[in-house]
Amino acid sequence: MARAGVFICHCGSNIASVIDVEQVAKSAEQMTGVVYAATNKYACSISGQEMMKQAIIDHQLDRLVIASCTPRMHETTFRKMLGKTSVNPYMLEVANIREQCSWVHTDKEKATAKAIDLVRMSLAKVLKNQPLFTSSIPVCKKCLVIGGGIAGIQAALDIADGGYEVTLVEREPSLGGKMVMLDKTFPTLDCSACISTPKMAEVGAHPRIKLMSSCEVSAVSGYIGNFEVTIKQNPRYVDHDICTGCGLCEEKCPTKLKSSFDQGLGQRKAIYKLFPQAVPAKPVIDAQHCTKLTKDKCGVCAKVCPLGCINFADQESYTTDTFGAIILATGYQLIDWGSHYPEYGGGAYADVISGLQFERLVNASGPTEGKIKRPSDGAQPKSVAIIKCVGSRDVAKAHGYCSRACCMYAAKHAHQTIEKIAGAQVYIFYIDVRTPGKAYEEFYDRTREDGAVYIRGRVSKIYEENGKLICKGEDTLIGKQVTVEVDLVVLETAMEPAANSGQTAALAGVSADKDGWLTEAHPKLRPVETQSAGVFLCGTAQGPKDIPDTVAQASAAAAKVLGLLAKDELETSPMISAVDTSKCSGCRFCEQVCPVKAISMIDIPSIYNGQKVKRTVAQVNSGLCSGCGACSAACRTGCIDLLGFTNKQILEEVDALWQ
Amino acid sequence: MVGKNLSLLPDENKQKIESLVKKAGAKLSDCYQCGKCSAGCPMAESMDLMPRQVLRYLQLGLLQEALSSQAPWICATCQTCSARCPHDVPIAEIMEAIRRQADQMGIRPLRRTYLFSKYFLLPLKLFGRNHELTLTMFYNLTSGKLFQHFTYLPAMLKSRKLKIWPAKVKNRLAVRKIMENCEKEAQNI
Amino acid sequence: MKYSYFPGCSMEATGIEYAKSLNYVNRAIGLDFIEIEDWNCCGATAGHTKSHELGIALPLRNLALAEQQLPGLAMAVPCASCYSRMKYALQAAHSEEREKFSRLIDMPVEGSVEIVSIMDIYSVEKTKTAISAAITKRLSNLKIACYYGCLYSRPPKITMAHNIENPQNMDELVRLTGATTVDWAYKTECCGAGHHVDIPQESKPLLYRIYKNARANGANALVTACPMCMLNLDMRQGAVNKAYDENFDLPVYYLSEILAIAMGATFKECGVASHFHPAKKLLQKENETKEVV
Amino acid sequence: MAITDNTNFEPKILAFCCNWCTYTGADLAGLNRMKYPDNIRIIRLPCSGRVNPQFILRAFQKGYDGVLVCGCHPGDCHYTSGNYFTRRRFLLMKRLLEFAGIERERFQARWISGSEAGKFRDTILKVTEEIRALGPNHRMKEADIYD
Repeated sequence: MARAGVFICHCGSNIASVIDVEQVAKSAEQMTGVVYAATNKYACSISGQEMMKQAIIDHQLDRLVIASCTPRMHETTFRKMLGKTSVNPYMLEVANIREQCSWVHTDKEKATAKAIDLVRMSLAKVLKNQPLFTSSIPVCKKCLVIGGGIAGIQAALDIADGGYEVTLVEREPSLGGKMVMLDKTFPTLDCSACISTPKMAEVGAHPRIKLMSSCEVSAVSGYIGNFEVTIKQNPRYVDHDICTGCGLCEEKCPTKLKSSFDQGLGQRKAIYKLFPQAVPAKPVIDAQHCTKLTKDKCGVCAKVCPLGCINFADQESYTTDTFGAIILATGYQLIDWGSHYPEYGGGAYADVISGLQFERLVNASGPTEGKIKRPSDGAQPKSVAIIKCVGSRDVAKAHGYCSRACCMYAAKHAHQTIEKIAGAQVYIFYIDVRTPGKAYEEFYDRTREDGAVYIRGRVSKIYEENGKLICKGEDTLIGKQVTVEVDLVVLETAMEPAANSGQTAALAGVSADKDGWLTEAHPKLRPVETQSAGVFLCGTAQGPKDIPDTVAQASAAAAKVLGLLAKDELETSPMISAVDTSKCSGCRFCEQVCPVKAISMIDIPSIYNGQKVKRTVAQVNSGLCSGCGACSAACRTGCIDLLGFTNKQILEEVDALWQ
Repeated sequence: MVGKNLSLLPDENKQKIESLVKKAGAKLSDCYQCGKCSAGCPMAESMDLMPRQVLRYLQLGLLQEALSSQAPWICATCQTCSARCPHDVPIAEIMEAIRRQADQMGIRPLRRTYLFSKYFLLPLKLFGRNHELTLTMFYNLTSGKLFQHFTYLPAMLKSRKLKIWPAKVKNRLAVRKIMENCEKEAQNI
Repeated sequence: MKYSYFPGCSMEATGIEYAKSLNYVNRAIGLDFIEIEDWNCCGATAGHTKSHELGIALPLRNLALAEQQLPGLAMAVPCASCYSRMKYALQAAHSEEREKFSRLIDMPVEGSVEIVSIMDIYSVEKTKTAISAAITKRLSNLKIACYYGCLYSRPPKITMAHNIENPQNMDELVRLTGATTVDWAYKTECCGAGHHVDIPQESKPLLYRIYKNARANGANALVTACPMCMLNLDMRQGAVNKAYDENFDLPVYYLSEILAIAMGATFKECGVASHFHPAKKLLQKENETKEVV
Repeated sequence: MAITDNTNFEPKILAFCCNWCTYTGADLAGLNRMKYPDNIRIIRLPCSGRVNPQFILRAFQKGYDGVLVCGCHPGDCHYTSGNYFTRRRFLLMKRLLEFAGIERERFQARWISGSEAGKFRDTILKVTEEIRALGPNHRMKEADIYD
């Protein structure tokens, strides 16, 4: 037989002035299962707790109902108290007779009656409670950072500097991401490479950072504190353990290709470093274009390599490691505007280029050594049109969202053109100019002062006629069609999530929104956490943003990870789902509704008609389950239940009113 | 009061605009006035209002201004605006809806365009098919452009590009009936 | 191959060369166009300007007739305007408005007819091969700017066209004749259509810009597959030249004329003889030099 | 049929509230000393998605006159998607109950956030009045059926 104790808190006069607490205690005493009922001035106070502890001993109580303030206030306090007694901390229910009774009702009689009802309901529930036990999981003090752009670099450095091991996985052969491709950064115009390459070198040399370039994450299992991650090393065909990065192979390689780093405007070899300051500063072979690998001809690199690093038989390999936390910093890519905008020539005009191509053109270490030249004929453009929102704010053709950084870098491009080309005429077609950042509006002011002509209107069509690119627009401020004939057109194209970022995130149980940006746990209050405990995100993987915001978010994610790794163990809530495998039919419905992918299916041996068979049933990963109970409500056989809120407990609560 | 007082617009404006826009299958709030429609419009040079401005008047509730604009009548229904609009606003359909609404209310800001459309349907009603000579005759007579296209006449007649006698549909009554049915139906809505 | 055929009013009048040359090509490659009996005008722009109902009902009657007379055949529509109206009608027949329109035209209609343009028909792989086989002359001196106009492309929700800014199917057909096609920017820009009658001054710039871009990209002739575009581009070239003090010399051909000529048709057989802008000279040059076996 | 006077009838209403939004909103109503009728009894659940249709049926069977399901606003669910399931399940349940002759006012769903104390109070006021006007639930109350 259950031996429940009921305690009614006065909460000074907060409860007792409206509710006749003695009456409640008297009624409670009559209820089935109750062996002791009493009131208490302040149940949460030390003396209040001592009184309850003593009652547990005196009356051999095995469960408690405490009628007091909201359980959101002191349920934890009371559980802690029970931890020091013979009663299991989860053999407790709190009846909310303050916030939801004495504070909202004035009629004493009715409020007292309601308080009695609430106690009865809590009692009915507690009679069905089962002892539950928290467990703890050890935390592996290592973090995995996925993505080696400025976000990943910053996060990795912060965590490593904080004293923990970091593995940084980058798909490309070098760190750096997009930032290192840029020329100057707004609004201060400091050199992008000059401020990002030292950080890259720091990552490369950091004793606590393991850099894995040309690598991808291929599988993630486990949960917070203990993620098992499989990382695929794509073949480099160069043994980086031996290679000194002397560059002889690259020099002698006869195959010239368009450089992806230079956005197709410059050239590289089939064995190459992504760019001169690459980290690691060692080359890889482009397997798709190397003639040795495709046609078994050449092999010059292997002949000239003084250390014999070249290995044409290199294969992809897999390693598995354990991490306590994961940061997703998978970044962005630019929209393939040509396939979306045939009215802008669809990529057929060489001198209609993207903003990133312009960055390479204007970059001193770029293919033109910083001289702005037309890709078609190498001539210096005297007039340039800059078109914003190409692929952004365009629901019909591309993306509905604003890419956020373009207004500023469009102004920067205008400024750089005017600075580098004397007498250059620059037109900027815009819909709105958005400059919400420190010193941003001032930069826009300065660009207009420089002489850039801002035209408010989206360009309808770009075409070539007699060697000029013609942009047809409307100046919506005067309400007239306008046309500009220019030598170069720069399209400030939309950011979109990096290819496969959604798949990578899904491996870690993180979802993406309709545009593919990874979803944070709460847009305001948990901006770098995700629904998957222990998985964090930062940078443009989460949404379009500029460098300052990216770096700030990266450090924020690092701070969260440091907080997690500082713990030796994590306590897990026992109020999670449990499966009664004898009733489970393996319908997988629970698996589909689970928001944190905590449910998976396993085959268990079973006997059917005297035959040994295998049966598929659900199992719950206790490290992942967040205790929402969606599975339980969805379960057709009623075999999966939420501990602490079982069907039985709730039904008893429902029934209690009429007992 | 200076300028258009938007607070004092009659309520019926809003309802009329709503029904007009709904017929065109459009949502006015979709338009964020980027001007791409007007930028690519082949006829915009000749318009008193840019197509974008016509939409703006509707957004503000200034129905009369939109209805009395020549722009919808100058629109060639080439659909370039609708095809390139970043928010899928069917601008050409809105122009058409304005044209119909104005026509019903007897507002004809561009008489010649109205007449051409009107007399285009005349041979249709008579013969079930188009007949350029009938159309030209009526149009020239009413528009005051009596001798327009006269220079082309001899060559066209010779090469049989113009026919003196119209081609006729056998079941002309069916076509006429359709035209009458449609007129009734359009008025009912 | 058989198609039901909706010629449209122009084919008996201003587009007579189109009809002639189509006929020639179809005979040469064994295509059978069966005219829908007692078809009526689609109403063109004036129809849908009057009312949505009229704009759909007029073409829909023809759709219903085709379903009755020639079930199962796709409907060949050679005029861009008629093509557009038929597609609109077809869409209405597939919508919840079907019953209403069935009542308005007093005929049952299913919407079971596929609407195809001449370019669609000729681009069918088998037909294309037949065209190639029937071509006996190479028109390799022609540098053609293919002019598609508005209504084969737009609105894409109606036409279901994939490439509305820079379509290629007419270019591919023209290149079968050995002619080169130029990349140019005005393939689908509007010619002004009927506005050349009511507001001619306002419509001339449209033609001017088309000629200008075609010439700037090295074209020496235009090809179109729409009788309205043809009438404007051909008949009004002189007037545009006069208004702009220009000397555009861009003969305009129907797609079917170019194909017919390459198949050996005489000017009279295909209609090239009766163009407003002189169109024979350019072709004569070709014919003399480029016979192929 | 006689017109019954329900002015003295005090309905019993059961509300299932999610811990993160509506229960918090109800607590805030208390903190702000807002007043609402005492006809409501709240059962706290982690998420509105935890509400098993069986709970609702049982409540009507036991004689509650109305049942309210409350959760976070769509898109704000603490567990990302729980209230979307609630919404779908609610619509289905509502039709089933209407089919069984339960008036639509007796079974309602509301999205009330942790900061919407006023909305919580207003909801309780409105729902209580609506159900008071309907009178007691006889149709599904087992005690009445078996009498």
